[in-house]
Amino acid sequence: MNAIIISAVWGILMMFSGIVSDKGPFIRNVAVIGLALLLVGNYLDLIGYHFFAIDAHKMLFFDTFGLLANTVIFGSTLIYVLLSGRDIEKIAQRMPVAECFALVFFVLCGVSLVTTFNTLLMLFLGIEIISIPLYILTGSDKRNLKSNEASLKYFLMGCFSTGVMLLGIALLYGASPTGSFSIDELGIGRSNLSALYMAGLLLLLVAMGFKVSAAPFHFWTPDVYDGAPTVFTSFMATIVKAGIFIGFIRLFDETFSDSQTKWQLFVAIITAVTLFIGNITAVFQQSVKRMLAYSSIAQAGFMLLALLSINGLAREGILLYAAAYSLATIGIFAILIKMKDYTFEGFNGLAKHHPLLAATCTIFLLSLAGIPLTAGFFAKYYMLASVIETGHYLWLVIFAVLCAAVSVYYYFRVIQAMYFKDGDAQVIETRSGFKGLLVVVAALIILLGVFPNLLLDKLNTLIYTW
Amino acid sequence: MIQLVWLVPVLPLAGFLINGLFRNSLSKGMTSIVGCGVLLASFILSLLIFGEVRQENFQAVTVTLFDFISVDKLHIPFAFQVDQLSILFLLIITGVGFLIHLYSTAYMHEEEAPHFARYFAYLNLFVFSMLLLVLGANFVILFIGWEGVGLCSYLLIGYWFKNIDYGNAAKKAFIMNRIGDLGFLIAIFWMINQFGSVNFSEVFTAAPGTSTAVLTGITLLLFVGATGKSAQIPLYTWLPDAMAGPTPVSALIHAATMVTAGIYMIARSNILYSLAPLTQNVVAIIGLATALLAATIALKQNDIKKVLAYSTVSQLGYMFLGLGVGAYTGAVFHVMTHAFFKALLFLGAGSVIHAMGGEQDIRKMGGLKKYIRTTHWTFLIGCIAIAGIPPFSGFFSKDEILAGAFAKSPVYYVVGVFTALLTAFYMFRLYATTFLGNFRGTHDQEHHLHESPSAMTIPLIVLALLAAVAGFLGVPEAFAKNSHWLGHFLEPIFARGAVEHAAEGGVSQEWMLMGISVVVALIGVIAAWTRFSKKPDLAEPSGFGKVLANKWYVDELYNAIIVRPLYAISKFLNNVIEKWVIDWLVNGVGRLVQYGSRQLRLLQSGQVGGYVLLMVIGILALFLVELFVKK
Amino acid sequence: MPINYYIFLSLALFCIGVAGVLTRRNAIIIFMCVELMLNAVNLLLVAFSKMHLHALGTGNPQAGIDGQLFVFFIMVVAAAEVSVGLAIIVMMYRNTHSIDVNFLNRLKH
Amino acid sequence: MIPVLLIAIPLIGGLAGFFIKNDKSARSWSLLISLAALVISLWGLSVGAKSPLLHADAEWLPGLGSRFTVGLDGMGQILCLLTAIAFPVIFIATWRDEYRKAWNFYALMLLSQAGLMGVFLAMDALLFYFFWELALIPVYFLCSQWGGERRIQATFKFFIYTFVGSLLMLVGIIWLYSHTPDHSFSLKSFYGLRSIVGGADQVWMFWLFFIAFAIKMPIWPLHTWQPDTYEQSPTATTMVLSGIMVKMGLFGMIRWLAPVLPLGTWAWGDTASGLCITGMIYASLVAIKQDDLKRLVAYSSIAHIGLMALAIFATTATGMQGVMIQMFNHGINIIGMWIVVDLIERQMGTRKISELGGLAQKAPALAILLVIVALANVALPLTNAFVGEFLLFSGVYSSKVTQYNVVFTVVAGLSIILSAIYTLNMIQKVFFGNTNALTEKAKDIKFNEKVVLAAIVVLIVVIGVYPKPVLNLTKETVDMILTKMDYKKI
Amino acid sequence: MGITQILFWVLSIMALVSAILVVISKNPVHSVLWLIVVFIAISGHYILLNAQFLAIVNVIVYAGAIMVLFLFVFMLMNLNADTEPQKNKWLKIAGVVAGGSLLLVFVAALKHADMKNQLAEMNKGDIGLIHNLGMALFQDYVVPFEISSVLFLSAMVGVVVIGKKD
Repeated sequence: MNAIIISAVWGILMMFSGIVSDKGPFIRNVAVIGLALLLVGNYLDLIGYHFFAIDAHKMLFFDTFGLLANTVIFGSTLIYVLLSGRDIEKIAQRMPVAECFALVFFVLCGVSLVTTFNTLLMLFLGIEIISIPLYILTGSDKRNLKSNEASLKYFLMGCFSTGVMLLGIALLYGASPTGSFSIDELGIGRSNLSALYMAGLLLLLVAMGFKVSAAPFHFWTPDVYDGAPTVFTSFMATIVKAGIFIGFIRLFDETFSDSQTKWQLFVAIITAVTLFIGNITAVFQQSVKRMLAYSSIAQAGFMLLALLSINGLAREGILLYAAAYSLATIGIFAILIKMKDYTFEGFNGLAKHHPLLAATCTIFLLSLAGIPLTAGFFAKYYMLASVIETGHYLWLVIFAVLCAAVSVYYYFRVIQAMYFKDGDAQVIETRSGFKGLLVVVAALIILLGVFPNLLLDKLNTLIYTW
Repeated sequence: MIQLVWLVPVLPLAGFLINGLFRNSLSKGMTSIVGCGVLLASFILSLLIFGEVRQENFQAVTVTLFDFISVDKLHIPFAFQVDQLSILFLLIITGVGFLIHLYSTAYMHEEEAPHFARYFAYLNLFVFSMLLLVLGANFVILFIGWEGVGLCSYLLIGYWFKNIDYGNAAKKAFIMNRIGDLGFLIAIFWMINQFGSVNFSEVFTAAPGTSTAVLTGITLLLFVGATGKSAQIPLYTWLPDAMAGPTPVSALIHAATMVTAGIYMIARSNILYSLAPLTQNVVAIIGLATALLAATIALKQNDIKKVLAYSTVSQLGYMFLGLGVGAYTGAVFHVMTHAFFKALLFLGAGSVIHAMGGEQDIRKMGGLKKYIRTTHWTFLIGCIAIAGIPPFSGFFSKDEILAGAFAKSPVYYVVGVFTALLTAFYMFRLYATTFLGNFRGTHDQEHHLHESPSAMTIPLIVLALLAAVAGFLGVPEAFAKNSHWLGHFLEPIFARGAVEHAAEGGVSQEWMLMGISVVVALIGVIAAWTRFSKKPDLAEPSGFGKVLANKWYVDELYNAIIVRPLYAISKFLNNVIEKWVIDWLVNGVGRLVQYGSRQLRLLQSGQVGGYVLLMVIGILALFLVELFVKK
Repeated sequence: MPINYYIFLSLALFCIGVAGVLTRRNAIIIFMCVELMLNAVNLLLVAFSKMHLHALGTGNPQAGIDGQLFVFFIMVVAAAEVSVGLAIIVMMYRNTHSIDVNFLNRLKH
Repeated sequence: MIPVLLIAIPLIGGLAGFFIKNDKSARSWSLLISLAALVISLWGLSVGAKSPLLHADAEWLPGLGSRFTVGLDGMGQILCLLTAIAFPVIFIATWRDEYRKAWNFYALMLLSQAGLMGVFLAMDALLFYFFWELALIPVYFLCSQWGGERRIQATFKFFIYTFVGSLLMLVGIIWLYSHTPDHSFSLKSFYGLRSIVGGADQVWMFWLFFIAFAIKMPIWPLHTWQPDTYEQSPTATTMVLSGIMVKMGLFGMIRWLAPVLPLGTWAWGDTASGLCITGMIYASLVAIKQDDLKRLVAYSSIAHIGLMALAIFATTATGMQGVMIQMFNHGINIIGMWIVVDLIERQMGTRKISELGGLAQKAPALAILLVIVALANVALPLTNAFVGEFLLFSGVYSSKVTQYNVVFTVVAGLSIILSAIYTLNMIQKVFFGNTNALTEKAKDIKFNEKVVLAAIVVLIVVIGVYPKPVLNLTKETVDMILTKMDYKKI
Repeated sequence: MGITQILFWVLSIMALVSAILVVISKNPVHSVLWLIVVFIAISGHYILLNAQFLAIVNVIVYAGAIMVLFLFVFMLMNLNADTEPQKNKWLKIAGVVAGGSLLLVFVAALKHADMKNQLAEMNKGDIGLIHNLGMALFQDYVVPFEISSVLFLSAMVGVVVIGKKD
């Protein structure tokens, strides 16, 4: 509860901070404080100390899984703001920075709803609270046609998926024996499903799949990520996606786990398609930004493996994955924003002029590719392990690793450009603080890559008690 | 004393190391002293050991140095075996070896010091390996020496490495030997699999208990090895080319010692062979065929060394015939005598070439006997010996083999005798064309003609003596009881294996055989003498002669059916399979991904309508799966 | 009234909405079709809520109320979406004097 | 204790190396580090097989059932020794090679050494996989940073190729792990699986692992990355690749495949052997036609590796011992070959056999040393390779698990002849004959190179004459592996 | 067949027909008007189902506010039939087919729904009354209610950010 309320309140605060002063640094600091507060509040929640005694009538359920997810998400948001916060001003002149931050906080509010919802209503509200600000942020570069286009596309398709989702919810409601939206009541004793229930389930799968950009519902992703201001692309691709994924897992874990065998096949299909399309299409991209958009699809495919096999490993894994993926992607985008030219050629010879940027970027890419010694490896490891644990779908696992091998192709294209190709990569000014932070993030990734248990031991203890 | 036998090979090794490592600092004098000294030392050592071995009821001694390979059940000690057979070869190798080293000091004198040293280093290394070969107490050590000598012959044939042809000859020698060695190796593996050991003692004791089929297989494979090393059909073609090396090398390696390794190996494992009659026949036939083939070729060769080379092949054929018919003593006897007279002949040839300033074509010689007397006389003795005219050594040994052959089957005998005829003929053709008649060389060659220095002539003389008298070591029983000293000496080796046919047919028959062979030899000699002493055939050979001159076109045949196809295949694999099949497939996967990427991204049409449509289709698909597939 | 009627009615409306989204190019019309879809869902929800009432009403007079409340929230969200959506469309119209979604093809592949 | 040092010294040394921004001192530093590693591994040899110093075990990922377990058994000893010897040798031999930003080069080299050591020491599957990749990454950077003009594509192909393999292996590892009763990655529990995992599954798993190892070795037809990579990489890296890295595949098969999945290994042994043999003959034949020294050596290496792999499937003590010793020998010999190639290339500026000739006149010492190394390459007696190949062949011949053992031996035996052909061709074309314009100005080798090559030659001969110590070293491992591989005892 | 049934059928047909007209009518303004008709028909259904509150809200919010907003925008851009862009006929067909088959599939999936003989309570049961809804809304549903305020806030802010002149 702390997180939801603080984020909402701080969102409003941010709105007014714009009135107090429109100096970028000031606003940023307010935001940073807010995020720090969020982290603290969420942590207090985690250790069972709640600021507000509000009876949510079982519409929200604050379990460790959700709260840990929050921690990961807020943490990466904090890093995100520190790394790329000041680039928000640069999107356009007279950019309403304060409002943007406000929207970011509202999104966080939505995310923390999605991670702890207990009825479909809350899920719905959460998703909407996430989506609506995102439509805006995508279009925040008003004079830029690409930005507009992205925003409108995102909006139209988002609404459509909302419609699909609602239909699903409605059907589930109809199927629910007690006439309630609460996921614990929906779940009970669903070994064999009524047609209504199954239909609702599938529609929900589709709608959520759309939000996490799972193929074939991913088509908005490349365009939107490409069109949106890079700062917000980074935000969407990492924090939001991770948050919604947590919700996705939570939904299927809580509601449909009894009938897992019935829907596993569908998830498997979607996963396979997602992995395939995401990885293959990324290969041919010429712009790193767009490549990252596709890679985010590919990564989503990997996360879907956790959905396929909902078990202890999957729960741990998805959190680790969220953390690893968010950190790495935020880092890369932070560097990408600094680049003058977003194409692969734009990275040529970066290592010569900015060795540090190149080195950190390499580590992020390696992590995304899932090379050992980086967090990305264990993230992928958990996904694979969780599926193998189920004992079925070995073909999917092998397919997944082959796709991972393909992914190496396009990630390493960047590395090649930076190290082995000659050229003068143009970079706009970078402060030492920025670089320092990059190094910290990289170190964090390596650390998680060698000792993932720093994050996971907690989960082991907590999740299995949950 | 016998325990010191390891010194015999180690000394030449030391010589090799000294000459090899300090080749740049040593003077020629020093080099020759080291080179010859070690040989002399080990020769003396061998003599001392021989003194112990020749005592009555001497039992074979095995000297184990260390454990070479020992893996679970398989134990291969690095051990030497001293017995009558090995000591005999020891003497031949070190003795003849020493003489040839001595000879070389003069013959190679034009070389600059480093190369001179390199030469002697190789030579010493060769002797080392050869000694290893004959001393080894098991097949693996034997094999080590076996390949060692192969290497040395490779190095020495290619000694003048600037000349590509010599290099090719060396390569040919090595590779053909390799082919044989493969057979040898497989035989060894088979033995390991069969007897669990490669030690002579254990293998031979276990042999009688094993099935003939297995033994036949093993012995045949061993024989494949022998054909490679001892230049028998089909692997003989390398030996004539090997004449590219310096003449003393030809004398030592390609006449006296190395090429007899095959005979040694088979004689050594005579027990196995006696148990595999099929193999014996194969050996005999191959040997006979080789003897005949080589002899015919030798008829039409004009390169003095080539003639000797083919005669060597032919003589080796004789030895295999002997082995095949079970006349092991005869074979070994012939090895010894052959070592003497063939070394003699080669060195003589060397001396001739030396005198002629490098000229090797006998058509450009003639009438040399008045210029180089010593060489001439010694060479003549050699010819007589090889022609098999009593009482020179060749007669006794060859006769013993022929006797054995006759006992086995008259056919063998007839062919053998015919070959003897040819041998006598071409040897004296050579002699006559070279030494008789009048000089056909250029003018300055005639001026240049001179007798070789004593360092060369002394070995000639010594060898000539040996070639003349060595035969008396094995006087047939027909003359006097127990006159066959060698036979008695080698009895412990061959007692169980060999069957001495000589005595069987009765004395009279043996006299007759001898008579025949002598007559035949004389016919050949006289025919050649009369024909070539006055007017040697300088005409280009024609008709059948051409075929012989071109060695039955065997080399061309091999080229056509083995070498060229091999290169063709390798070219095909390299240019086609590798590039256009395997690698193409590998890269094809990459290209496929690229292509797929290019096509898939067209889905991303940029049209919202299209996207929604695809989404709807996706939903439809899921429901259809739900409706139909899952049922 | 058998619930099936309502189900099929609202499904029909929903699919008409979908068809509209697929067939039109005018951003606003597309958006309107989406609204149509939402309303179809609303109708379905209300119908279900009454169904639940009919099924469980004896035990619990409040049964099925959640459905109607959900509809209420859907309307709320719809309203919000409309405001944002129209804002975006207008912005779009400002830059390119068109609301034809087919012109949204700078971003592709 | 010792294993940890073996990994830690190059690792730390390497990381430190990145910050020595000076070519010369970086070079000396790396040499120093590698020598230190050598000392440690010698110490490891000296302490005796039972010593507790040879094992180390620490908590790593309790949640995953993976521990940081490293240990030196016979096989580990021999391969670590090889690694430890190889690196100083490489550093000295390439002392005169110039690299841009050399400190990065040397640092990466040391990192790859750390990875290799780890691979040979790891007693925990996950750890093994970790080091497996850790060894790969630096090599990737080395090759594509300092390699030839086609380096980027070549090394990238190599990287993806091996990466695919190792990912498949990862799947296999996880699958096996999920079947261990105690959910642990430890070697012990994996060895326990042989009786737990059924035949059908073992077959699947076998291929997952085998492909990974086969790519690394490489075994025909998965070899095409190798010649390109060897050709394009800087020679120092090529030495690491061919001298040590290819052993990772063999090592993996011996430690992680054959004993863990004996049924699978047995079921597909003949097929795999067939591949190995095809590879041997194929590679030997292709080698005959190579004009580039590096490619020639690459193909010959494929042939030799094929033989070793073949012997593994033969499942005999002799064969296995042969593999053990031959892994070491092959490492030494091929590094020797590369050194010569490097010398020639640095002097002549070309590797084309057709452009060379008559070097023996100009560089006799080089010629002699090369001839010896080359002869070792064709397994002439009294060189180390003879011992190895003798054992390998006799192992294959006396194999009890296949009825084709004789065929295998004979066909594989042909490669002996072929190897003689291409090796002698090379020697003759490069060193014999007359000098040409290019080779006229050739000079003989310098002191350091002489020292290194001499050292290698000494190793070659010593092991060739007295291989006993090496054989004894690996005896226990071999017996252990063979008992585990005995599929009848399940 | 009682009055309820008749009304049901009338309203249903009205809704469907006008929905189709929304989709097919060339002039956007007409579409808006037809959409309003659809909403009214749906509100009628609500009343049949005795959900007065929703019916009212539906008329006020949707048919009233939202549709007016739409109309307003249309006027602002003065769009009419001849400026209306048309998809090419194949895409239209594809769209119709897709929508139709979607309906088909849904029906196929749901026609065997196990509760197909369940009844929806008509014109009785008072859960739809403002009083009850209000109670529920401000007791059980207070949290989502507050949350939705956040939603509105963000929407507001968004609109401001987007719409603000710069």
